[in-house]
Amino acid sequence: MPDLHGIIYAYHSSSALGELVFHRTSASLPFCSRYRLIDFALSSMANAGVHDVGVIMQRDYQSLLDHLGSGKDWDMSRLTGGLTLLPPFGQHDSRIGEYRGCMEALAAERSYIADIKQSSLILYRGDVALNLDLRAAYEAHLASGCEVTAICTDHPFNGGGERIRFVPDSDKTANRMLFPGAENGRALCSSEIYIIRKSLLLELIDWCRSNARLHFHRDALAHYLESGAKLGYYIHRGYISRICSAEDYYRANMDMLDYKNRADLFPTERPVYTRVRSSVSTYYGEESSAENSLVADGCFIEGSVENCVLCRGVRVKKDAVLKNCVLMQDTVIGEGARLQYVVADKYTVFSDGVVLSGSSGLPLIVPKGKSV
Amino acid sequence: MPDLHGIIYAYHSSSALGELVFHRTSASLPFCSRYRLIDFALSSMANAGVHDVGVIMQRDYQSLLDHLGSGKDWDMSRLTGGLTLLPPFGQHDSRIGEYRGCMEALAAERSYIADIKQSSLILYRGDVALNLDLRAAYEAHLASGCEVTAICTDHPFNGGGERIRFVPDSDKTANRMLFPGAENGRALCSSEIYIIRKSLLLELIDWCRSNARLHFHRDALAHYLESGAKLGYYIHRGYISRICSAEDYYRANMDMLDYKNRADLFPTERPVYTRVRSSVSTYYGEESSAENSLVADGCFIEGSVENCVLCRGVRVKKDAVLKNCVLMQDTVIGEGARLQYVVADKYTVFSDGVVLSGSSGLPLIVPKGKSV
Amino acid sequence: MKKECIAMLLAGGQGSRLHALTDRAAKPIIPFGGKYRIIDFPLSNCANSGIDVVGVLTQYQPLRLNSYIGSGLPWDLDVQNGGAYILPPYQIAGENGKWFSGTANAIYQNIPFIEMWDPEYVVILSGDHIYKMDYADMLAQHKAHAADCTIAVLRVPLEDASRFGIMETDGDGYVHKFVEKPQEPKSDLASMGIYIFTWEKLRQYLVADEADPNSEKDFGKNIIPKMLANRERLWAYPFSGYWRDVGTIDSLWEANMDMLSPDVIDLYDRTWPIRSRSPVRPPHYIGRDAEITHSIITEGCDIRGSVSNSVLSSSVTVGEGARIDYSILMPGCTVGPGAVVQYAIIGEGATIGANAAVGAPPNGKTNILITTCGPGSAVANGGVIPAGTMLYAERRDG
Amino acid sequence: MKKECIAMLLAGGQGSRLHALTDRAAKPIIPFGGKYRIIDFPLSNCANSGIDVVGVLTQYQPLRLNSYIGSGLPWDLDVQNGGAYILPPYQIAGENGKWFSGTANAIYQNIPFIEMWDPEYVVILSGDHIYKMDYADMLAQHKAHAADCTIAVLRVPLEDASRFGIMETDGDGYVHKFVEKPQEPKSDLASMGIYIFTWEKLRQYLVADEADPNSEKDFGKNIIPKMLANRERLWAYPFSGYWRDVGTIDSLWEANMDMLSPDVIDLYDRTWPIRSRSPVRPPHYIGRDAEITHSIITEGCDIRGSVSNSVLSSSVTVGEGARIDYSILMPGCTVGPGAVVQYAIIGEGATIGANAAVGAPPNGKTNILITTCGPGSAVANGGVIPAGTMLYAERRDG
Repeated sequence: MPDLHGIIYAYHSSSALGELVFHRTSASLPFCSRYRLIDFALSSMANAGVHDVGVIMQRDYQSLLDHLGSGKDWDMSRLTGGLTLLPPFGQHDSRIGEYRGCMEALAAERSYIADIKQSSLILYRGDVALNLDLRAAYEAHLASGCEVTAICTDHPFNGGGERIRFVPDSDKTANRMLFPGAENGRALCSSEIYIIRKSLLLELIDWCRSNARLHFHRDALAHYLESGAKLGYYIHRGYISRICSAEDYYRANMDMLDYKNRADLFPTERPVYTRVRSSVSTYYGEESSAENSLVADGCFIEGSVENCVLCRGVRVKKDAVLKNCVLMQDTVIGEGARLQYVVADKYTVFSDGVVLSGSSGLPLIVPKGKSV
Repeated sequence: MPDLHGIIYAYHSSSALGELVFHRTSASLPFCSRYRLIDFALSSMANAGVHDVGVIMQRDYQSLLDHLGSGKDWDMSRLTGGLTLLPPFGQHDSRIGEYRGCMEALAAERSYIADIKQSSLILYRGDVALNLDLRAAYEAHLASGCEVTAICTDHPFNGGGERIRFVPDSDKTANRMLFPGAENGRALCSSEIYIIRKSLLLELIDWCRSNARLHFHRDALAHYLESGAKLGYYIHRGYISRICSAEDYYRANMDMLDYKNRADLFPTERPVYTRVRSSVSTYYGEESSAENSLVADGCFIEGSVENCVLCRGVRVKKDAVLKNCVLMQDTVIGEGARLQYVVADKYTVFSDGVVLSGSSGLPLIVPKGKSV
Repeated sequence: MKKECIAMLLAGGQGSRLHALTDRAAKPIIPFGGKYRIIDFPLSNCANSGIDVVGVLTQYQPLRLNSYIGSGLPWDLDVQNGGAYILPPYQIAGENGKWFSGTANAIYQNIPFIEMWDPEYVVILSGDHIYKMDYADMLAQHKAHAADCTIAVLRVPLEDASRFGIMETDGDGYVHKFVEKPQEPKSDLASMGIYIFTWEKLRQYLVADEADPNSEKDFGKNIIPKMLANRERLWAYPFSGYWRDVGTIDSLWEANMDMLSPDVIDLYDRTWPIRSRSPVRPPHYIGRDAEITHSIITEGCDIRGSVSNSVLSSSVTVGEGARIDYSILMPGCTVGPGAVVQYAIIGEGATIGANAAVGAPPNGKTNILITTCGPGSAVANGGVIPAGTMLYAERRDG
Repeated sequence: MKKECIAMLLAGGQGSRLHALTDRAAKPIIPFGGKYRIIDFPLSNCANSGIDVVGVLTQYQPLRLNSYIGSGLPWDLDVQNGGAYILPPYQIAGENGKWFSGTANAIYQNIPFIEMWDPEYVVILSGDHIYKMDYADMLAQHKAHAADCTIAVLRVPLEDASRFGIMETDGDGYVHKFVEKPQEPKSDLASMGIYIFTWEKLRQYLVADEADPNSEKDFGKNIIPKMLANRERLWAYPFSGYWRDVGTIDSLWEANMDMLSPDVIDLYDRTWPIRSRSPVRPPHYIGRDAEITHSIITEGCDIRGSVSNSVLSSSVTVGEGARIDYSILMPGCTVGPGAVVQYAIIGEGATIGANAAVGAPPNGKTNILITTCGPGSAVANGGVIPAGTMLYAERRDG
């Protein structure tokens, strides 16, 4: 087992997610019909044998708490270690109102980090969908001999605007960091997931604290590289996207309709675990039709569904026609309703005959519990 | 099963507890060697068949989170309902920095309360040690016909200063509330535990919110009684104490050396559950002596112990002499040390030969992890 | 540890009338209705009825049943004081072990388990029935009628009654006669094989029956008739919902088909959830050229062909151009492109090759002949499996 | 589901040499050392060694063992892909069930369980040994020496060697001879009954041994000798820590007394925790006039008398003026005021009346005679139970 302790950032939700994060953090956004975004971070760790994981939270995390429970679904409910929830004010030395940057969030949990028994950490974003082979990444980390290793891609990917990039100086290490707007050229895109030695992280936390610096890349990592140190890298070649806006969210869900993307995110050898909820299978009525869609259990489909992603318990009544929609749990679509490019949050109800249409670039977001 | 939903207040720790609540809330104070105070609230509910419980937290609750886990130890890890942790900022409408009073804390969780399926709630303090027969209290509540029932005692009890009292007007109901300083006379002491109809509680929350009132007794309950309504009462006759200062804490632990108090708090028919941790038995060496003491598992005693309450993993080395002490988990007492009236927090270390003495009225508090 | 009422679930022997389907696994864990296994129904009924001690008696291939039930968590039965317990036969001091020799003997051998809970009432259940029933309501009637034994009964058409154990009741609803498969039924009340006994009374009868060398140690054949003969109070609890015994290939197929009519049995009712243990699988995917009508589809499926009037468990793959009609596909089975599966039951992990043809629709007026491919069996590309065939998997050595 | 290495724990038959103590419960769950039961040691060793699949083979009174192990949670074995599994005998299609007829047969009957995990190595353990061992280290040696079977061995005084199965090794440490209880031992390496096998090899030998009508189906008597005869590579893994077989009353008493010497076996070592399932009980209370020396006391005890050189499990009550010397008191037993218990084992829930006298110290030079009161037994007020007595509980009818 890798000598790694996981930290997942679930404290931040981009405001461009709008009403989707009104009742939850981006890490607990429903994704691909039955998962939450954080499942990818947790499952990557679980599959690599990393069972000691802290989740840093800040606000609107009740749904995340409910989802995580004791961590049992990811085999992280352990007698020693296991999953630790790190909400604000949890510890006496974390009395900070809002984290203004990643280093401040880490500083708030400094005593937690100082107490972990592993010698390195994997710092994982909670709002990114990728199925990382963490064991391979850890081996690359060891092989590079560096104190910090960046998980990168060799291709741009969707979500969250422009990338931090790294310029390799060998096949294992990089020595320059490029910020958005910097010149192009051969450089790897950072997934903003890092393996880092505990001692280095604590140093950087302390340096940032005493210099009033807040950010991981701009401050901590830049400071580290300025000293002449290098970082290792590991290239993740499969699907990846970050969810920082409603458009990102919609697009990433639609990506799942492509077999290749699903195969990348759900490889047999690294299953994705999520909170287990018992439910019934999905029922298709005598006059239903379905095409190019992903459907979770517990739906009841009597109408027509095309290019859609449906979460648990969605009910599509007779003669309703859905195209290019993402419908969260327990959405009800009335008889004869026609929806296109709609993202419906949990428990929304669409009346009989209602007609709604967004566009692929601007999907219509219907907030939780709303009746239309 | 009673039609009740539990709410436990674990958001407040009296400042008179000093360093004892530096790293925890009063609800998670270790008590009687192997319990935490909140175990009494949780177990009273579990034994009455109340399995849906919310715990309101505010700060310093990391140790409480660790203790509660998924609620499994109290049979509150359920597929629907069960234990819900309610830390601050958990929901979008609970963006309040610090709760200035009980009604504000309840208001922060208004949407949680509005969603519960039971028709009444049991509002329980997390800082009180009593083993309530909640089933009997609920029957008294139903029998009184009132919308709110106060759990009272007919005798004064220790901890937390003076009491709110109620003046009965029949053998089931009371119609007057007396505040500390009010005249004496026949009145019952409130344990500050109440059974209340959900609809009434929501009304009172809303009334307090719109009238900028913060407190349960002074504002909400007074408002309710002013309208001419009555409240039911149930008299708890067994042991009870509240832990609002270091002296309260010490005294309540010492109370446990009395068989009658233990029998009241740990009746066979209503066991007290706590987080299960596997450990070894306690070992007494060849030259040890012990008298009138309570000792958890995992201790290693080679010295002498009298009138003490020892938590898990305490080590008392040779020739050490302990009298009237409360020692929390993993305290180490060096050879030949002599301690009297000392309350030692977790992981404290007393060097060989050290001599320390507080008094029964002013026990010496040694904070967590300190070496003396 | 005291419980007012506990349940004992007779998970049964091999269930040999299911042939290949129970060749390697006990009947109660046969997949059913897409998401479920048969035993989910009595287990969920127990949990929903507030019964949190369930003893599961089994002596046939208990390994997978054991793993399936585990701590009882999926049914909310993983409570501190209670839970789901697998009860295999065992040896006691100074005696040789005995296999369960009948339903009554199985309960008799587990008297020590029952007495751990000091119950007043014991519910006896079967592991091969599909139904939703509130045992708490049945218990309330048992108590209200001061019965020694209450038997759940279903009204059946009189012409079918000779296929069932039939209860004859007096005007008040007490049973005065029980006839197994009567030639000329005098009542339309069929026993559902679901009993509540007052434990003290049952205990007496179990002990006496065990000592009777002529007894077959069976509830229906021995215990109930003896109780009637002794004029004990037996109450008939009338049940009117959906109920099916799924002990044969035909009845298993029919009951699965029933699940396609949500008005017959509502599995979407959240007030009485039927829960199951299931692995986490991605959502099912319906391809661009797929056609799905009147079917049940479960997570993990990947459907590129056409599926109608069928029940698909999790992780079933249906290739392009394949056609599935009136069939039951159990977890993890694969149907190759162009294959046609009709009126068939395909067991767990079975493989149907490309362009193969399995089963056939009923031919004119003849009866429906169900074709069965056992768990792990394989049909070659282009293979033809005639209607009514029972295909077993090849055995590994060993 | 693949695991490199899984463990199979032979929980054994009745353990009849423990007489009254195993009259109603299997040996592995005999209370031990205050907080533990015997099986806690191998289970904890597995968890601490990173082995998270443990099959527990049992056919004797499995109910309490089953309840004790449950989901494996107390040992951190309740993982999604793995866990602790109770494996009783069972019936398979078309065959009558067979009871386990020997240690090798028990493993043979559970080949399907083992193959579920597709392991490369299988550790075979006993349910009646007290020790702390890192099986991962043993496995590393097994692999380093390319062994087919590795046997843990303990150096014993040569004069005691004739009481053990003795391994003779060559200069490199490979075993070339195994003699059960040799008259004239040629080696001081005693087998501890702990084996690691390369599974593919073991499987061959199990299948061959099952077919051999003359075999007793036993690891020590059949499998190991056959492997030696065929010149397979058997490695002797030297172990030097504390190890005791507790299959008899005397050895059980002695091993409990060993726990009073923390330098012999350190149970307080947090890097190798021995875990157990235990009910939540209040802390133990030591009364005003109690005297406790050189003893182990567990939660829930209430001690008013004097206790020395003794091991008390949870919830034991010792009345005022009572004296407990060199004794083992199992969970929930009660010693009345003024009673004297010496050199005795008092089973779970047993009651010793006021002023009773149970057992006696060794008389001059004679051997220690341990007195045993079985679980649930009762000694009347003022009763006298002479040294060496084996007292059984009265049996309930039924």
